[in-house]
Parts: sequence; C-alpha cells; structure tokens
Amino acid sequence: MKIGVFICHCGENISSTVDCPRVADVCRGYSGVEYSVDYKYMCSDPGQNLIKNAIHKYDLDAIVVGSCSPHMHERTFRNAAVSAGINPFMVEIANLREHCSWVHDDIEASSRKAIELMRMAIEKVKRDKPLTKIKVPVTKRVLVIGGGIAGIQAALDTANAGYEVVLVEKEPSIGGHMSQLSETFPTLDCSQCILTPRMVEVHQHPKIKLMTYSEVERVEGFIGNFKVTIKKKARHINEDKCSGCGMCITKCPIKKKAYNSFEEDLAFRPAVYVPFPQAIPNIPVIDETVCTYYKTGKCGMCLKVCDREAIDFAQKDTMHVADVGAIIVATGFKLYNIEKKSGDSKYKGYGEYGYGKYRDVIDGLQFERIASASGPTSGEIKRPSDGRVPKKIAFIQCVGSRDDSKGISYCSKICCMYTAKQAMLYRHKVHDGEAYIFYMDIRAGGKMYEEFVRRAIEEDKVKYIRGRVSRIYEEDGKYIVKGEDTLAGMPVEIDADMVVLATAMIPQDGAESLARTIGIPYDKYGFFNEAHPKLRPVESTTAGVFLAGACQSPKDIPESVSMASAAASKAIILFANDTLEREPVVAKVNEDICAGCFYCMKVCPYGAVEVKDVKDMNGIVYKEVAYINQGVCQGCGTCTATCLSKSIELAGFNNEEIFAEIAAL
Amino acid sequence: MKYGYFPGCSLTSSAKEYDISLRKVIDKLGISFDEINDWSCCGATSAHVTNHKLSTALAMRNIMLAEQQGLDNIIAPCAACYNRLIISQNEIGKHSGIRKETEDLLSVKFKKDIKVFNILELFLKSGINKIIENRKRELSELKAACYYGCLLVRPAAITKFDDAEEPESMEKIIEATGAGAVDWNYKTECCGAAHSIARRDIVVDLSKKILDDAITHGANVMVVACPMCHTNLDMRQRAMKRKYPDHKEFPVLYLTELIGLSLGMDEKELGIDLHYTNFKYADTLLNNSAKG
Amino acid sequence: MDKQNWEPKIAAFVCNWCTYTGADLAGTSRLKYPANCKLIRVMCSGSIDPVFILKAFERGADGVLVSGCHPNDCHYNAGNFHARRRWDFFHELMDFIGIEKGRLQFSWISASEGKKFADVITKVTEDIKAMGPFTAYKKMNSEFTIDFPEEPFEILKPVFQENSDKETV
Amino acid sequence: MSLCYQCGKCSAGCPVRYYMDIAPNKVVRLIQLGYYEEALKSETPWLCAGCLTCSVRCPKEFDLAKFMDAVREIAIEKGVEVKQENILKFHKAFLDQIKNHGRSYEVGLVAEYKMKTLDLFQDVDSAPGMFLKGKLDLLPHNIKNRKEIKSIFKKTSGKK
Repeated sequence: MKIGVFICHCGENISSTVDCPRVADVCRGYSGVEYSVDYKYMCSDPGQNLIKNAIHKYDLDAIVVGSCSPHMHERTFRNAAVSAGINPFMVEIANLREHCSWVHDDIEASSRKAIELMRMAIEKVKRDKPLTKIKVPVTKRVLVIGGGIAGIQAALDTANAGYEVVLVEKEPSIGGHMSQLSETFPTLDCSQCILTPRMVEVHQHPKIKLMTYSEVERVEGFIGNFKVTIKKKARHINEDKCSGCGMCITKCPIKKKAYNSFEEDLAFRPAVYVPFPQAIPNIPVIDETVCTYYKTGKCGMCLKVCDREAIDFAQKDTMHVADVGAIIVATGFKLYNIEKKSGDSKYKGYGEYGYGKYRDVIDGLQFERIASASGPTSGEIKRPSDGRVPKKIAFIQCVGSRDDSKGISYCSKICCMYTAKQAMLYRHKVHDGEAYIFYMDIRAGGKMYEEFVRRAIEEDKVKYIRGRVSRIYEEDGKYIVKGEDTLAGMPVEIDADMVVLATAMIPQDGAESLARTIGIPYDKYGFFNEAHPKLRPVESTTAGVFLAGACQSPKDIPESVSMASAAASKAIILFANDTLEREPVVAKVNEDICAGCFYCMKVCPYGAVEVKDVKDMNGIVYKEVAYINQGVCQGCGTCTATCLSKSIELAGFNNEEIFAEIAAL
Repeated sequence: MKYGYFPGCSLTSSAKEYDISLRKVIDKLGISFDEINDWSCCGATSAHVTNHKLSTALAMRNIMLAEQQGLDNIIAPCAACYNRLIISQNEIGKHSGIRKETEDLLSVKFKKDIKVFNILELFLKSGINKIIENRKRELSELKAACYYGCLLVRPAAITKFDDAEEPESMEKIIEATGAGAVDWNYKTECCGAAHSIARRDIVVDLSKKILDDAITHGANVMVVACPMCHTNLDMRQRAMKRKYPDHKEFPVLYLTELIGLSLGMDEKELGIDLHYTNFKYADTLLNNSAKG
Repeated sequence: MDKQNWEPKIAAFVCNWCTYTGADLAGTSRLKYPANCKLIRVMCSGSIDPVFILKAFERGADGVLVSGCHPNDCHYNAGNFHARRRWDFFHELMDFIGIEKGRLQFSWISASEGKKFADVITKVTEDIKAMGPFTAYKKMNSEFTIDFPEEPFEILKPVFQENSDKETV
Repeated sequence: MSLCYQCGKCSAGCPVRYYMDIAPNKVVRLIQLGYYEEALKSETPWLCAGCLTCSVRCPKEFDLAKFMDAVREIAIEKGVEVKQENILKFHKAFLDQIKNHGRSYEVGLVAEYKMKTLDLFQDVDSAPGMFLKGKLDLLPHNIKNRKEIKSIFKKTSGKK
C-alpha cells in the first residue's frame, strides 16, 4: 500500500506551535508512506491540487491529512481524493489544529504529539477498506398517524405535493382536540369554523386514504421501505353503504348508558353514534360495550330503520398492510386528570383538589365544551352539577404541570393562554360573573399573546392571583378555594361556584407502545424524542420517521401546524430521490463466527438486528445468526462492543483499525 | 398476633380513656399487647421544634427498648408518638450520619427493622373481621366524621398506608362497627395540636372550624385517633363556647371507644364519661338491646 | 527512565458527537491543556470495547480516559447507557486484572463543554503523573511491545514492519 | 433551598397562616435571598404547628415543616429574640418534664409554664376538671432509667 501524507500549516494556526516540516519528515520514514509533504493551506484549491497530483504521480492508495478537525474538512479532502480516483474512505484526518496546535504552547511537545497523531492515522489508514455508499429504494407514500390538526396538516401538505398518504386515526372521526375547542387564542376564532374545511379537504383529497377507527399494529422495514400493518376496528356499519343519514342514532333506544367522550363526559351518547355532528367521515360506530344487541341478541332497532342496510353486527376487525417510505407521527396529547391513580401510574392525583369528586371542579377541555356553541349547554356557561350559571369561577393554572410531587416537571406551555381565553370568554358571556386566575408565572411568549393576556386583565377585569391553590373544599354548593396571594403576602379564600383546572398536557394513551412499535425513542413522560433539539426538531432519531405536534412536547395550534408542515416537507425531500444514499458506516456480522447469542439485538437502539437462518447445501437450517439491516443501522457500534464472539464489525471503525491506532499511540 | 405497645404520655394522663378503651377492645378481639418496659416520652412536638438531635434520640430510645425486649413491632396509638417514631426511624434509615450520632448517644446499634403501626393499621390488619364477628350493638344511628388529624397520615411517603388528602381507612373500621361515616372536608386539617396551651386562641379557632364542618356534613359524632386532637376538640369546647356563644356541644369519641360500644361495652367501662362533652346518643344506644 | 522528566502517555477513547466535538471547541477557544493525551475517535461510547482499554495499557498507555455524551444526550439514543453499564462492571474488574482503578477514568463531556474537556484532560494527566509509569501489564506482552525511542525524533523508526502487522484478535 | 419556586401553596394551605406575621413561603424567600436575620426574627416558625400540610402538598417536595424546625433551632442557637415567647416557654417546660421524669408530667408542665409566663388563669376552667376526672396524676410518673434520659439531654444540648 502506498500512502501519501499531507501536513497543513493552516496559515500559522498549526505551524506556530507544530514544526510542520519536521512532522512531514518523520512521517516520510514510516513504512508504507510513499510521499510526505507540508503546505501552507491544504484546503485551498492549490492545496487540493497538490493532493490530487501526488495521488496521480505516486500512484497512492490512501492519504492521511494532518490538518484541522475532520468535522471541518474531512469532506473536502475526501472529495479531492475521489476526484483523483481514491475511495473516500481511504482518507484519514489527523487533527493537528483543534487537538494540538491550538491547545499546547510548547513547540517540542506539540510537535511530538503531532507526530504521534499522524502515526496513529497512518496505522489506521493502512487497515482501512474502500467502502461504498449504501443505496436503498424509496416507496413514495407516507403514513400519517393521528388525525388531529397536526396530522391533517401533514397529510394535506404531502398529498398536495403529489404523494399518496395513508392517514390513520384511532377515533371514529378526524379532528382531534382542536375540534373540541370553543374559540382559539389570541384571535378568538371559532375553532370548528377554521378546522372543518380542512377536515373535508382531507376526506375529499384523491391522494389521501383515510382510515379512521384504526390503529397501527406493526411497523417493519426501514427508511424508504416501511411495511405497516393497520388494524381497522369493526364499526359494525358498512362504510360503503352508509349515507350518514343518522337515522340509527336518532332511533337507538340506549340513550344514557355511555358518556360522550367528545363532550368530555359532560353528556351521554347512544350506543350507535358519531362523535360530533361535523365528524369526518360522517359514519357512525356501534359501541359493543353498551349496545343491547351484543348483550341480549335482541333490539336491532338500528337495523330496522337503516334503509341502506348498512348495519353489520357481524363485522370484525380487519388488518390492512401499507407500504410507505416515510412515517409522520402526530398522535397528540391528552390531559392529565386529577383522579387518584392506580399504583403503577407515573403520576399522582390531586387529593387536595378532591381527586375529581367535586362535579363542578372541571378541566380545561370540559370548560371548552361548556363554552362551545355546539357543546352540551349550547355555549351557555353552566355548572355540570345543577345547571346554574356560575357567578364566580376560579381558574387554577399549573395543575399537574411544574409539579414534581405529582410526577410532571415540565411546563405545559399552552395553559396560561387558554386560561386567559377561558376567563375572557366567561366574562363575555356572564357579565356579572367574577373570574379569578391562580397562576405561578404567566408565560405568554408568542405573537399577540402577551397583549391577549393584558386584555383579559385590563379590559375584561379578570383577577390574577399569584399563588398555587392548596386545597378545594365543598361547602353549601360552593367551592372554597384556599390560596395565597404571594405578591400581597395575604391568604386568599374564594368561594367559587365552579373551578376550572388547567391540567397538564401528557402524551396520548398508548404513546409509548406505539413508539416501541415504530422503534422511536421517547422521554420519561412518553413524549417522542426529536433527533436534535435545535437542528432536527421534526425528525425522530429513526431515519424516515418524522414528528409533528404535541406528541413531541406540549404545543399550541400554530406550532403544531408549523411542525406538521415541516415534517411533511422532510418526507417530500426524502421522496425527491428514487434511491437513498447512506454513509456506509454500518455494522456487519461475520456469519461464520456469530454464535447466535443475540445480545446485539438487545442493545441495538434501532432494532436493526434480525435473526437470519443459515442453511446448508440441502437447504436445511443449521444455525441462526444475527443479521444487521443496513438500511436501519445508524452505525453507533454498540453491538460491536457487546458481541461476545467479536463477530460484528463497524465499517470504518473496525477492531483492527482501532487496535492499530492504539498500537501507534 | 402479639404487638409491642407504646402508650405515650398522654394515654397515661389526659387521654386515659383512650388507653382504657384500647386495652378493653383488643382484649375482646383477642389481640395482646406487650408494653415496652420503662418507655419514655417520644419527645413530641416540643423536642423536634427546638432540638432535632434530641427529638431523634428520645424517639429512638423507645425503639431501642423494643428491640432489646425482642419485639418486632410497636403499636403507637397516639398519632403524635406514631409520627415521631416513624419519622425518626426514617431519618436514621436515610442518613447514616444521624444514625451514627443517635447510636452513639444511646450507646447502642440498631439492628432490627422494627415496624411502627398506628391504631388504624392495627385494626385494619387484625381487627376488622373480628369487630364484625363480635358486634353486639346496633350503631347505625351514628353518623361519624372520621378525623385523622395531621400526623396520622403524613407524610404519606413515610407512613405509606393511606392517602394524605382523602384517607379512607378509618371509615372502613367505622363501617365494620356498623356505624355510618360521612364524607367531609376537614379529615386531615390541623387542630393546632401543640399550641393547645401557649396559643389557645389558635386552637379554639381551628378546632371550631373542624367541628363545624363535620356538623354541616351531617355528622352526629366525631371520631379521633389522637389524644392531642381529642384534647383540642373535646376539652376546648368550653373555651369555644365562650368565644363563639352559639357553639353547640358536639361529642368527640376515640375510635376505640366507638369500637367498644359496638362490641357491647358500656360508657363507663370505656371511659366515655371522662370526656368534657356529653355523648348524647349514649343513653339510647345503651338501651338499644344487643343485636345478636 | 528518568522519573523527573517522565511524561505519561494517555489514550482517550471519545465519541464522535460529543467529546470529540467538545475537544474541537476547546481548541477553537484556545484553552490550554497538557499534551499527553491522544484521542481515538469512535462513533459512540457504546462501541468502546473493554478490550480496547486493555490493549491501550498493553501498548504502553499509562492511563486511559473514556468519554462520551451525557446520559440522555446520546446521538444514538442509548449507546452511552450501555457504555456506562459496561464501564461500571469493567472498573470493578480492574484490580483483578492488575491495573489500579485510577488509571482508567470516565467522564461525560458534551459538545459544548470545551472548558470541561480541558479541565478533565488536565486532571487526568495530573492524576496519572502522580501514579507514576505503568509497567506491570506491558511486561506480560513483551513480544508485542515495540519500544519507540523517545529522543531524538529524527531516528524514529516506522511503527511496525509490514509483516508484523497482523493483530491477533 | 433552591428547590422552592415560591408558588405559595404552603402558605395557602397552612392552618395557622392567619396568625402569622409573614407567610411561610416568605420565610423561605428571605433565607433564599440571604436575609437571615429577618427570617429568624419572624413569628412564623414559632407559630408553625408542624402539621406537615405544606410538606405533603409541596409541588417541589421541599420539606418546609422540617425547614421550620431548623429555623427555630438556629434561632435558639443564635439567641434571637423570640416574639412568640410563650410557645418557646411551653416547649421548654415540656422538655423539662421529660428531662426530669422521662415522661410528660402535666401538673408539673402546667405549673412550670405558668411560672414562666405568669399567665396564671388560663386553663383554670379545664385543669380542675381534669383532676376530678382522674386524668391528672398529682405525682409524676418517673421512669426507672432517668439517668439515660438526662444524659441524652446533656449530650444533645450545648454541642454544635
């Protein structure tokens, strides 16, 4: 092997403390080094030409450049090598600037260290092997999980770019939490009014395949090549036949057995129902758990009244497989509730607020329903317990959020704003009503947000009290809210008619199991982790899986929508190529010596390790070995260190290469 | 099952009836006690508010005695003693420095992990069924407000037996006696406890609030498991009456007295006559002939 | 060997994403630290095999530093957790192997902690200096050891002859 | 100390809050900011009944009740004038009983407390009642090993 050594002075950055000519001289003496030279600016065009010419002239197989950090110019020198006909992975960089000349003063010591660093790189390059980038094909179809505003936005953006979308929603209708809101801050737009057109667009879009009442069961494959299994739960209504006339719903005799979860349990729904009038698709679902037919085999009222014969009691869950190239996860959030939790829950309830036993102590979403014109009270603010109009409401912020003792340390971000909005709506609707807000800090960062909060205080006379509430008692149909005004240093007791708790946003049910299904990491709360908190906020660490909305952390609507569009464009960028190129730094198993212990499978953060059968000449399986899917492997090398038989090697960083570096220390 | 017994100072004096009724009741239920020999005061509030080391040492002295006596567990019927013992135990368990300091003070090494139980745990563990079996008297007229006070269930992380805000264990025991329990607000609110003498005004106000809430929620008797709570809620009703003239006397019983009644014992036997307030249902109850 | 002028040789195994970049930052910040430590870059601290460390001692290192991303900051999600578990275990075995525990040190250094990197290197170098040269393990593998002449540099020979290249794994 | 983010939940739930001069959370704040003297002089720590309501409800799991114990202990050590002196006198009287007898001796306690505070007429309505009901022993119950108790007192005082 013929190696070329190139020492860069980097102007004087390196040469001021490293004797570059001496380093080049010493390297020239090492075995395998065919050519060694130092130059003022190796990264400049003349410098690169120097390298290219040397490669040609001395017929070099590999080069070592002593220069700045590989994070700076590794790519530059690799490109130079490629244009001179050398494999880019036959290039090693010794970091003589950041790790040597800049950090040591003594010329002798840094020159010696530079020589040693060069020696290590030379020994490594001798063992380097040419590698080629990995190419994988791309299926240009995206799976969007979750049909809230983030999922809707992501689906529409991708579909409008001309790619097919499969949109999976676990509820009978898309719309998510946004469809439950009354009005949105800071503009007080009617939430339904701005959302419904988007929902209809999704429904009618030729590129979007909408699967409601469905859940993702299994995800296999890797970026560009996912195979997804989706379970479509039985609606017991034939979707092709149903016209959405709603006759079955009107005639269903079961009226008060099941709570309406869209109305946050403030109302009942029949056994056959659509969650809300604007539901997309407008096809009902029969709830087996309450329907009389499933209990006694009788009734069948819906069957009789349906003139399209769409009722199908025998319908079963079905499985569907979709091939997609990218996945956008937009599963959203749910609200923490204050009820007493079972032993294994991550969170604790609020005994001091009654563990949910007080009927007029409600959460923010319940208030949204009460304030919503389409809600159970038709938009009139009334108490759930007796229907009276509350004359005094206490709003309490940070319930659950920022409360380590309950298990949630983070700020839920949107509560300050929606509480201000709710207090404002209440003051607009009940003119003689008093609104008190107990808060710790007001976090109103956002366009027109701070102004909005000030408006609540200045124009709508909402009274803000800085302090957490310690206890809520019921007394004569009123709720005694015990707080402290920490600004005045005075205890405060409010006898409220209703209390609204701004409870924390937590990940949607099943977020963690979905994350395991897809193979993406999540934090201790169950929020999905982004690949980089600053620079890759919408990508998960698993290639080809993107995140949108509150499933990643608490977010308001504009943020969710921006994130959704960003995730969609990430998918579209991916689809701009027919094949994908990946760095070849991946792990590979030597099947001859693999013992099949599969420890690697346990430690692999990406699920890249599979079981592979090894067959003999007769096609009979005689052992199982680990197989690393090169499309999935990200090249961390954890498996290589874990492997007991030392049969896994990470390309570009294999044991032989590292040992050589060590030996040359 | 045999239990070690740490009565605490109050049960030998101001809360004699608690001791009397407890001994009677457990005797009837076939539980036996082994009193810690030469036990001393747990240090109570006065020690821990002024001298942390002293308070731990005083409490641990009794645990040390129990260990020397070969006991595995201790029943501390007084909520304050229970709290001091369990917190001190937790302290020395958590901080090796305090452990060493206390061990040096008492010239002893703590080896055994002696479990300290409060009175509720005692009945929950080995009483409920026996109470039901031995029930002699109909108590369904009673609507009890179970008052836990502050120290019985706190801190929940250390006591580890009931919820600190909405406890339910005393209600379970009350239901076993056949009496009813009301849901009310001040189950775990503080009565002022240690300020009973030095700041009686505070205690009177706080205790009044507690009694009023019980009355508003339809209770006709209050049940407590702490001698200090009892002193404040029972004895201080006179002072209460002076400060709030419209205050009506409200009976406050020890949990053990109520159990005793259900087991057919009479008022005197249980020491109910030692209270400052009259238990007005006593007559009707006592005349109410035994049920089985 | 002249004890007075003896300078320890230290190998540092660092991950590409956090510590290596942190070391770059120390450089761009012009922080100064002793020149005894040489970095061996791997992709993730999770891929650092204990054998690497043993090899380093065998090949003349007087001390070894292992450093990766902080817990939860791993570029690969969990590699550093595996690393940590492995090191805890390996550290326990050090005495048994016959290497003083202090010769192997761990730290988490993020890409933004240039100062910490410089501090850690300085401290590790001082610690190892105080412990003196490490010779015990080297002797056992004398047939593999190639002594490089310390001075003068001009007569430095190539590291290996090509034919003695093959490592036994 | 730095755990406290001054939400005020402790003060909000404190049963004796209305009797205090400054809110419990403010005592923490004063100490956070280094105003030790102001904190030690406050009545608040002395009025704290040690009911632990604040500690169990604290969202940051800061044990305020224990913190108040510590503030009191430091106040005694530094000889800061205690505004709620009756409360301190009561505690001292109580501890004296234990020191001498090993257990609380209520007659002695009340007598000593009254001597200390010269508040002779409080409780006259209840004490005779207690005596009549046989609840007050006129003679103290002395435990056997009083020596040990005395030595505990001796060793724990003074030092530090």
